[in-house]
Amino acid sequence: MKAAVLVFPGSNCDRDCKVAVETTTGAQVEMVWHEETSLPSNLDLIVVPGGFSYGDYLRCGAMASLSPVMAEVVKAANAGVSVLGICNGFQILCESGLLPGALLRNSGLKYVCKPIELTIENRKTRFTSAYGEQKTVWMTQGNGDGNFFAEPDVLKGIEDNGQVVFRYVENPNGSANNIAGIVNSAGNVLGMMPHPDRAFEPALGSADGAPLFHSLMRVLQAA
Amino acid sequence: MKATVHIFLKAGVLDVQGKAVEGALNGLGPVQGWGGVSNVRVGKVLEFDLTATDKAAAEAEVKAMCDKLLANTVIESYRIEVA
Amino acid sequence: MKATVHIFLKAGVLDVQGKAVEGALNGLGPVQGWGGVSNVRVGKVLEFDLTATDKAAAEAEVKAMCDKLLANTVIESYRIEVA
Amino acid sequence: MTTAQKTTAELAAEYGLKPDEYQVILDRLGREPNYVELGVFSVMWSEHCSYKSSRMHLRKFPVTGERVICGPGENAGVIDIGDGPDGQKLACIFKMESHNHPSYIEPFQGAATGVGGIMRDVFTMGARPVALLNALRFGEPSHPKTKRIVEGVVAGIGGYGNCVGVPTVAGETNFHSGYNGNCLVNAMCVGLADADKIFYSAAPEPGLPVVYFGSKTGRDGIHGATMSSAEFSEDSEEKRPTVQVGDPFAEKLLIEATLELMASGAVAAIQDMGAAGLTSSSVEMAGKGGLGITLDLDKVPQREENMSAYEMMLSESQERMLAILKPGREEDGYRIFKKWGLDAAVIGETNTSGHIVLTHKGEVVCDLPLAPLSDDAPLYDRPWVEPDMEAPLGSAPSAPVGDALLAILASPDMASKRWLWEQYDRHVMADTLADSATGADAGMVRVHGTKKALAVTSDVTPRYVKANPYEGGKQAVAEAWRNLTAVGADPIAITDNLNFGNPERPKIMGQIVRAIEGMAEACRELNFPVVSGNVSLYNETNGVAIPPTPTVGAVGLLEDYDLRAGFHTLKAGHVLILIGETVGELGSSIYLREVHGIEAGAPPKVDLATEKLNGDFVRGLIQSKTAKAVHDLSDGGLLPAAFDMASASKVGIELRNTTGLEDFVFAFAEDQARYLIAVGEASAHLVLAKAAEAGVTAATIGVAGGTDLSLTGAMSLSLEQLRSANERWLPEYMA
Ligand SMILES: Nc1ncnc2c1ncn2[C@@H]1O[C@H](COP(=O)(O)OP(=O)(O)O)[C@@H](O)[C@H]1O
Ligand SMILES: [Mg+2]
Repeated sequence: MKAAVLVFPGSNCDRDCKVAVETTTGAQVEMVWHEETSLPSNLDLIVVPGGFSYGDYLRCGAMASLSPVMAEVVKAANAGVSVLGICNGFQILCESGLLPGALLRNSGLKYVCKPIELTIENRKTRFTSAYGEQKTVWMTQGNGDGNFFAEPDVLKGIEDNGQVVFRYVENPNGSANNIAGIVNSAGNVLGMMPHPDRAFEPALGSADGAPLFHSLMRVLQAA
Repeated sequence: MKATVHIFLKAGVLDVQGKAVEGALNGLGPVQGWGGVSNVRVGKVLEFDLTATDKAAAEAEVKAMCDKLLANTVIESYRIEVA
Repeated sequence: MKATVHIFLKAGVLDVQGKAVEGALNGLGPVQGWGGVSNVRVGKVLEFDLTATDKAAAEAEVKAMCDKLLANTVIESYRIEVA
Repeated sequence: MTTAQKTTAELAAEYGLKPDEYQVILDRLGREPNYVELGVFSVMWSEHCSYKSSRMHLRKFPVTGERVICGPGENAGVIDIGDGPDGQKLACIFKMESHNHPSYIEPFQGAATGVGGIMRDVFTMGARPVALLNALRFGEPSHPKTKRIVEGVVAGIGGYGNCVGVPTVAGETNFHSGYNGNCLVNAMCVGLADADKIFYSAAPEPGLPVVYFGSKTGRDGIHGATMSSAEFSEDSEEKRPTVQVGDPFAEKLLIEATLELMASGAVAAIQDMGAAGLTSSSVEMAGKGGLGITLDLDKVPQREENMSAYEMMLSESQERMLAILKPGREEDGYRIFKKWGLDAAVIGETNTSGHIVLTHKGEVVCDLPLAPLSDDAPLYDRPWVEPDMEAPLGSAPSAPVGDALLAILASPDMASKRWLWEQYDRHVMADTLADSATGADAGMVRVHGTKKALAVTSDVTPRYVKANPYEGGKQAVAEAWRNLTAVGADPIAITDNLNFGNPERPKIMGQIVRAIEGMAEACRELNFPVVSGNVSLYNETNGVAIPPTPTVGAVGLLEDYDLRAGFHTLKAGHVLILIGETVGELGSSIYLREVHGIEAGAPPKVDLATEKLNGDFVRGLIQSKTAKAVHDLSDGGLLPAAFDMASASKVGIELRNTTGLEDFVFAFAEDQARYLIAVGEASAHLVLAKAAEAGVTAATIGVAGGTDLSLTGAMSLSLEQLRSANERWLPEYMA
């Protein structure tokens, strides 16, 4: 598998994502600077990492979504490349229009960092096929703006199309329909607030993030 | 020219900050001696200077800035003043 | 009555958001076709309804709210409009 | 020199210089300093920069050891932690610093900039910050200011650390009326570096470019005391506030740029601009190098218009660095600063003059010999007397054990701090093995890419230090050592943050002297050197000083993190063994204060030989995987510790009083050098036998199982009820 992790000014989970992908899949991961106007060739996976791109100033993910590299990510996503946005990455994907909806301030108005239980709502996606029969997973979460919002008709569309991939067992932030992660309608772009990149081996308290990366490998091996 | 942009959450989006401020103001009211408040909305305001010198052109520029960056029209609406 | 409160950082206090937004707008300018901006300041705006019916009383109330809760007067200043 | 304004002793006094201090300046210069020069002297000779009241006592600390690469004197302490994955030598760099006063004035920004400042001390030496801690002391909960300060400080710490992307893994939080007028915010940062690539501040040679990079300079923090709360007025004659505002995004860029610049090989010396900004950084770099320096202030990146030389030199704008580059390496610098979007400029040069010369708008505005700034810095042997101390406690009043436990667990100091640490990102960097949520006595992060881990903790028990500064000083160090031991780490070194009242009062000075002596003794006996630290004095309001609070921040090392311990790993059937002797110390205890409202009695004695013996024994049990769960006994004694273990492990504990002491004494005594450990049923006998052999006091006192915490014959309560008492207080208070 060939993967890239984007680096924006203020990204702070870029290395975490690289290590997580490399540890779980053995893939080679390239770091791609936000000013790049092209992506490495033949990528199988693009990870948009968490952190505070541009300090989260103005609106989380807004400035990063306008960077040169994101124009390339949009093209790659439209061409079917897998794109995974975690936390700030999810916010960036929404801001760039690759995913519907937006992430609002947490309903408690505070940053919340805690381990969180998720149900896997759609185990047929290319990001979840390796979860087998596992019903719920644990990952940690840390954000101030993880409260997913979409207009009622958009939300209905997401639900009806099976685009909800992860749901919170206990809603930590007011997210609509307890949504923790969604895919686009084509199924190749996943955005999620919890961090699989902080839950990929037992020493970190949970290895439940690892099957997410294994799933992507599986898709490739099948192809 | 000088631009002022007001950005608020759209009507259908719950303004949690506004609700919290409303709760706090009403909670303090009896102690501090002010009356009740309602419909609190919290938004952002940006002020900046533009190089554009023509009002219509400036407005068009600021509108583009809002659509592109300053506001997220999925959740926010904005109001522009140029002077 | 209706109150509008604008809250900005005082002059001289570093406006980190303003700095970042200015950088982003100017960076995008050549691509998006807008001119340069400067002196970007990002503030908060609150709007709410008051039960007070007298303008002077309302202003006094809102001022108290600002001093007590809405603004951090160590670093922020505010402007009130009541109508 | 034309920089007009003449200075006088009166003006000097306004800037905090005593008449005799001003006289030294006149004698050394042979003339009156100008306004800018006086500013330079006043900050360099401030308590904060010169440690004039504490320096001669700080010398009592042991500062060397086999693992110490660099002790106090640089930006942070450096210790050797062995080899890395590629054979390189690894170093851990750490320090603690206070931001007490700014946090009281503006809690959010004060705390945020405290976190930013301590990180800069660490990465300026070449380390990537990998963990943050914070030790917080607030006024009593009922004080009208407390809640707002808690809210702001916690949001500020989280807001800064989370954004930069360094996990906040541990800390401590106390509430006491003694802090009503002076909260304490002590922040600690721990970083990792290559031991062969440590960067220092001394300028190595003349003729090198001096580069400023980071954020622009504004008027922040100049004369921090004169802050206004003037309201908005249309005529913009508002009084300029001087609060420093933190920009964590800029800090993140600064870290990346600094580390990249260092890796490029361009850096000859480097220093962050902390307190006293450009003044202390330039004076220290040139002074330590025995050189001279010229700065052209017109080149300094400025955020505001018409800044004077004085303002630029005294500004405490955040997120700025000063580096001396190797010859001809300016281009490397500019490339890197541009990449990270930072302002930068060559603002000066090193030379052999032995002077600091500043020019502004074509004029020399300051020309001072560097030597007197450091050599003649005031050093005071302030008069001191034995501080007030508590007499030994007679007999303690009793109370029903269950009620007392509920009251203790729900008390502000003992209540869960979840509300607070859930606002901190504790997992970024994906190397956190233990954090505030874990159920372990210290935070723990992996040394990236290795099996090693660093354990970190911050400790002091102010009520003990107040009751007996010497014993309390010892106890602070011993508790930190114990907390590291309890997670299986080898305790290596400490940093400290000495928070006290006005040192010009002999009793306060006595607290400082005695606490330092106690700490120093513990450090010597436990082979636990002090490698960095910070002193914060004058923490008092209306003549009322804070309780003496010498915070200890400590670092330990695990060679193999698979051999770590916590107290969340208890399982039904485990046997509980109490290590250490319980004689029933209740002086200045949590029990007395929270149950009976009594703050009195000598604090528990700390026997350092026993600490070492018991701790080494427990660490051995962890390393041999015999101990399945470990918790040290501290605030509140045995029963609260047992609650922590049961609650974190979600299994009950049944204890019995094996001593002749009354149940409430057994339950809540705060005797030192004790641990509660859990072992498999089969190994319990062996552990007791080994303990006897080693001369360690040990007794089987219970077993794990069920869903209650009980002390046979004295109390039995469900974990559920206890947990809710423990979790409820802080969120309800903050609501
Ligand atoms: N200000 C804080 N920041 C981060 N963690 C904190 C803070 N205050 C308390 N904690 C965490 O809460 C837990 C309990 O704290 P404390 O009772 O002081 O521990 P101990 O007595 O074992 O040293 C610890 O994990 C500690 O790190
Ligand atoms: Mg402890």
